Amino acid sequence: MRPVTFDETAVALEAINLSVTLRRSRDGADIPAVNGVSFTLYRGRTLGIVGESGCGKSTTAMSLLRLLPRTARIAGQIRFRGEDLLAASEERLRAIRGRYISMIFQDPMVALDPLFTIGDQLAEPLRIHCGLEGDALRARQVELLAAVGISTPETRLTQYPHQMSGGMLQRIVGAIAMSCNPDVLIADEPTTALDPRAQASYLDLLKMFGETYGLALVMVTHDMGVVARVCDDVLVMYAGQAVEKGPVRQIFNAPKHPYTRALLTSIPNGEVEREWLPTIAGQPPDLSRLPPGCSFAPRCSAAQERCSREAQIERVVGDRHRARCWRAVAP
Amino acid sequence: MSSTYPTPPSPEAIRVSGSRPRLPWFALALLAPVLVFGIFGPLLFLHDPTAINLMTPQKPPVWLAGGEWAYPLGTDQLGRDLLSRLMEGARVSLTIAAVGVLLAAMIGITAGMAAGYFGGFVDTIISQIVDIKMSIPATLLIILLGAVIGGGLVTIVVSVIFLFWADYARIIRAEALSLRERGYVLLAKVANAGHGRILRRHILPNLFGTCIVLVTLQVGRAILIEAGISFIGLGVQPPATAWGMMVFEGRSYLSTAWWLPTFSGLAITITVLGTSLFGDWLRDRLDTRASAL
Amino acid sequence: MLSYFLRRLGRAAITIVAVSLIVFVAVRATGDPTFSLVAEDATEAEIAEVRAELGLDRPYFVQYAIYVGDVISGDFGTSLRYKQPAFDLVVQRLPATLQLALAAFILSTVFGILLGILAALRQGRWPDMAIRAFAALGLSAPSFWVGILAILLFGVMLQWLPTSGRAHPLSLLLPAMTLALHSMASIVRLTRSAMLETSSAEYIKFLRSKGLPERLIIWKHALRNALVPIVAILGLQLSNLVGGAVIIEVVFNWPGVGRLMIEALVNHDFPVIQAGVLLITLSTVLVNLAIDMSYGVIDPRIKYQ
Amino acid sequence: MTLPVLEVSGLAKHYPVGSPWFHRGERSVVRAVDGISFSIAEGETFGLIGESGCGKTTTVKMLLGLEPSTAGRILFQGEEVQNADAATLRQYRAQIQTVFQDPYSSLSPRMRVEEIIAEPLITDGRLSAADRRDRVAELLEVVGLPKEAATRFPHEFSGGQRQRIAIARSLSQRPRLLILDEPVSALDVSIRAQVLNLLRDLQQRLGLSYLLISHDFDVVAHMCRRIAVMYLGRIVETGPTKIVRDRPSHPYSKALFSAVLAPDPDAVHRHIRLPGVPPSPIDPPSGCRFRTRCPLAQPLCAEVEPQLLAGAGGALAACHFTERIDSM
Repeated sequence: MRPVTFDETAVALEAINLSVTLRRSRDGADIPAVNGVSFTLYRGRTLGIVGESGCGKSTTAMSLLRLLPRTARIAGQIRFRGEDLLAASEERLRAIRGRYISMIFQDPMVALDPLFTIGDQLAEPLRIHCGLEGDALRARQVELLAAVGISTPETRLTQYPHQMSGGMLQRIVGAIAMSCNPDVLIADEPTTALDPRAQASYLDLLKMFGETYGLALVMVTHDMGVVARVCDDVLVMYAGQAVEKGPVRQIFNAPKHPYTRALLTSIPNGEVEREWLPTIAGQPPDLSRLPPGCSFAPRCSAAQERCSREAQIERVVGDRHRARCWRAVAP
Repeated sequence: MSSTYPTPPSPEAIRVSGSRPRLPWFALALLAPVLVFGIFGPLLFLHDPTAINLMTPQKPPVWLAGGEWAYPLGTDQLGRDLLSRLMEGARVSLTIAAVGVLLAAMIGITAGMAAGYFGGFVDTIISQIVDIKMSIPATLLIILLGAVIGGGLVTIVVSVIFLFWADYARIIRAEALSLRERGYVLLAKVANAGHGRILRRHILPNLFGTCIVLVTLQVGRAILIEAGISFIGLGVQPPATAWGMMVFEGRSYLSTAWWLPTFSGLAITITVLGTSLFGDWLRDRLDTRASAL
Repeated sequence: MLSYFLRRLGRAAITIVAVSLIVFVAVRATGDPTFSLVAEDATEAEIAEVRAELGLDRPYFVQYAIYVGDVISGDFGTSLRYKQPAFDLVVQRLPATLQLALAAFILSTVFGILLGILAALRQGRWPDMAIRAFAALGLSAPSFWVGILAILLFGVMLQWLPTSGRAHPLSLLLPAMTLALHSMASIVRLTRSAMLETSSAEYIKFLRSKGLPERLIIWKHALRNALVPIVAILGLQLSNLVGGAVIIEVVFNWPGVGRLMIEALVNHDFPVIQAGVLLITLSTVLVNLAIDMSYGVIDPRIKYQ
Repeated sequence: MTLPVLEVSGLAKHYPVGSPWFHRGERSVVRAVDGISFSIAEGETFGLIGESGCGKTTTVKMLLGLEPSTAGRILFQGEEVQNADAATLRQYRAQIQTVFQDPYSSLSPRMRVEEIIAEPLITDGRLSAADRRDRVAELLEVVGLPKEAATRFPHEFSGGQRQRIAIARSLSQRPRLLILDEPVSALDVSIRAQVLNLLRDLQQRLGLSYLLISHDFDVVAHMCRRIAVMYLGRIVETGPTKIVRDRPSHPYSKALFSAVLAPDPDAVHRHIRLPGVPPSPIDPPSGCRFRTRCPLAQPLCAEVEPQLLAGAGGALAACHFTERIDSM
């Protein structure tokens, strides 16, 4: 795989006012899982989408390729290479999936079909999108496995998923996702199921992909450590909304939304025996019964009367830095 | 695995599934007449089901030429009222099915729970017996049994137990095996709970749904077995009657009195269909893993 | 793979031994055969002599060993009715039963899987509804009754197909279809739910994200994975079909072991019954073993267990 | 010096593997835990850290008496509990309780919270039903749940609340020591802080000792003054958290901590990657178990098994070449 030169200000993909409604199977209620989220992906940069479970981060990621359940309804725009993916035909999308935009899922142990060899599953996108066959196909397979750091790739190609460890499988999933040199790679909690050491080296691998091949990387995660390690930009989600977004340093050094601030301070940060951790009171809200005004207001220690009446739209608080809070101000 | 991050069910994990009806109306509609006749049969008889009337043999149902309201579904070769006989058959079939299935359930659930919970040697033995049972054609066992103890009610009930206990054992074993590894069972052991308490308070309550579903689904199959046994002449003996026997007897009059085998077979089909639809509904409602049936 | 094969082989052997034990116990339970062999006014000494000749005075395990020896050499005794060796009677009829059961097995497997896939692909729409209704009925209707209705319709009313015996080449059609119905219905249901379950699996989602055509996802990945649980129950289906054949043979006058055994039952012809039970079980267990072996072809995980 | 609450020495668990029928002679043995020693003082939190498969879970099971050990001693407040009589064992189990990782499978779904919390008291049988009810109400208050929770079922609670219920249950018999097996790794970040604070608060109020087992170094560092690092069934390094983290003496600890993801974008990372794959606990490498992946390995490592000795950093490390640690 050859490094490519690219322009860091080139927009790879743009999501505009993305909203997703899912149907909850328990009671058939409509859940506004994602609510008016916008963001831009740049080549060679990594966007972290962070939040707690149920905040809509995975749904956002899945909706970029329209890989949602059939009952889901998506609104907004996803602009990619001059077209709106939400308006594209299913056939057009298939040509884009795995070729220009590809994905990595959370659990590598179930991401590969247990009945087919690694080689077979790696060959599929290469055949379909790149038209590779025979020796060229094989050479590319070996090259890809080597690129993700798998020793003895020739043997691995003939093996089945159950013969490999989770860390190795996730590398193979990475190789499959990278097989056609995509523009955008969406990684949905790619290291949550891995051991700490496997986690760190996998993140380094993804980071290297982004920088070397001009990939726009989306990293969905709940772990601020992961964000700090690989991301250039962050989008913090709470109850289906992007409460804050901006460059990673600005967000970590001067968070503007009280939720972001609470998230950053409430994690044990490696300081030995710190006495008490600041906490966020209460529980995340039920998405089918969101409070009026700002969704975070009921848990917010700085909430004012106004917060429970109306929600702030995205407020400019810095260069490319936005926050949905009445009290957020530019530095 | 202590290092994985189990995600609790979240809106992101929503799966496509149709909405479930509140009550299985169709299944209940199918079962209602069977249950009413089965329970109140003797009060509703138009005729004594065993009364032979040689003046009225092979009368067709009322909507055909020659039919009359006194015999709504016609009569058999001996002039007995078909409807009354079907009601009587319902009683016999339902009783046998219920008794057989319940006894089989008791044996099977005990065996399955023992195998799944205790594992080891107990499990090896029970699983081996279940395996053997599964690979022997059921009808052959019934024939062998019939040859040894002769026909009759006992044969049917014993056959039902014999055939069904292994199903319970297999499914309950698998379920108990996975329940045994749950955190709460380990914690109960840490809390000094004995096997009795763990089985009673932790395992059994969580098996309950599966058991109910299994019993419901098996009642239908037991009726089919009963019919089959009666059909090969090992079931209840005349003058008592059962649905399978009625199909068998009616078979000889196929060309002259088609209604005889048709209606008795229909009664079996409706009942079995009703119970299995009801069982399917229960299974979806209780969300158990008894899908192996 | 070898250890898997050995384990299966061991299981098959244990099954056969268990059946032989069951039959052996049944033979003893039907009564002392001595009395059917001696004259009614036989003396104690004469009875004892016959018993010794038959080996009935020896310990049970010795009797069982003798019994097994007899069985292996094909000696199941003589039919009380036909005065022929029971073994020969059963072996003559065995091909007819196996033909019927295998025809039904192929019918139910092929159509069961196809219809199950179709229902899963059209989930919630009319083909799904129709197939599910058909499967529910197929599981609820007693096969002998369906057979009788089929005779009534195709034989008596339409007169399209032969309904009795085994003489005509088309004779196999009605009994095989009738016999296949129940097992086909359960394969339909299993295939449908297995297909739906694999379709929501994580690896199918990943395949979609790779941009694979839907037909490749369904016919290559989803189907192959759905086949794993289906193949696992095919052996069970086969033994159900062989059992069901006994009844269907009676309905259609099919000259197989089943009808022979029902006749034997009526005539208390015990040697024929025990020969039938043992030989049919033996053939079922062997075919079952073959099916189990094919399991490793579908699921590579088996090889490494 | 006061007696430690728990003292473990030379604890080991070996499982035979493979079918007894197909193997002749010696059967292979999985050395899941192979001779570990540590002690926990009154009111202390001791951390056990390692990757999956290092033997953490087996250690927990042995300490809880769910698995018999193959060798070694477990002393609870100075008293031997291995092979103890039933009464001693019961008493021991009342004093050592546990909280598991998964709050979804650790509460019986068809039991009311009341019975879940009171189960250890029910099997113990010393309290009357009324006293048990009072105790449950008291415990609910201690963990910050409303009294009404008692009559509800687990599925009515969120993950964090369930973990509070699990903690309340573990406290029901006033234990001395809690074994916390990944107590927060299944919880969301904001809930995690609440539970960690609760645990710390309980420790101070009730004078509890904790054994905290986790693969999350930040959580361990936050809670523990002393830790032990496990690799393939053995403790490779142990000592004060600060020292083990800042100046690890064992190459494995060093590699492990280099992988910690600090939530700070300006942190300098130098992730030390280890060659090869983790060896199987069936037939572990001779000598030092870590040598097959160790950048410092020498021929000596294959021959002599290193013992826990004072290492370069100041903690106890099982390494022959601990003075070369800085060359990594």
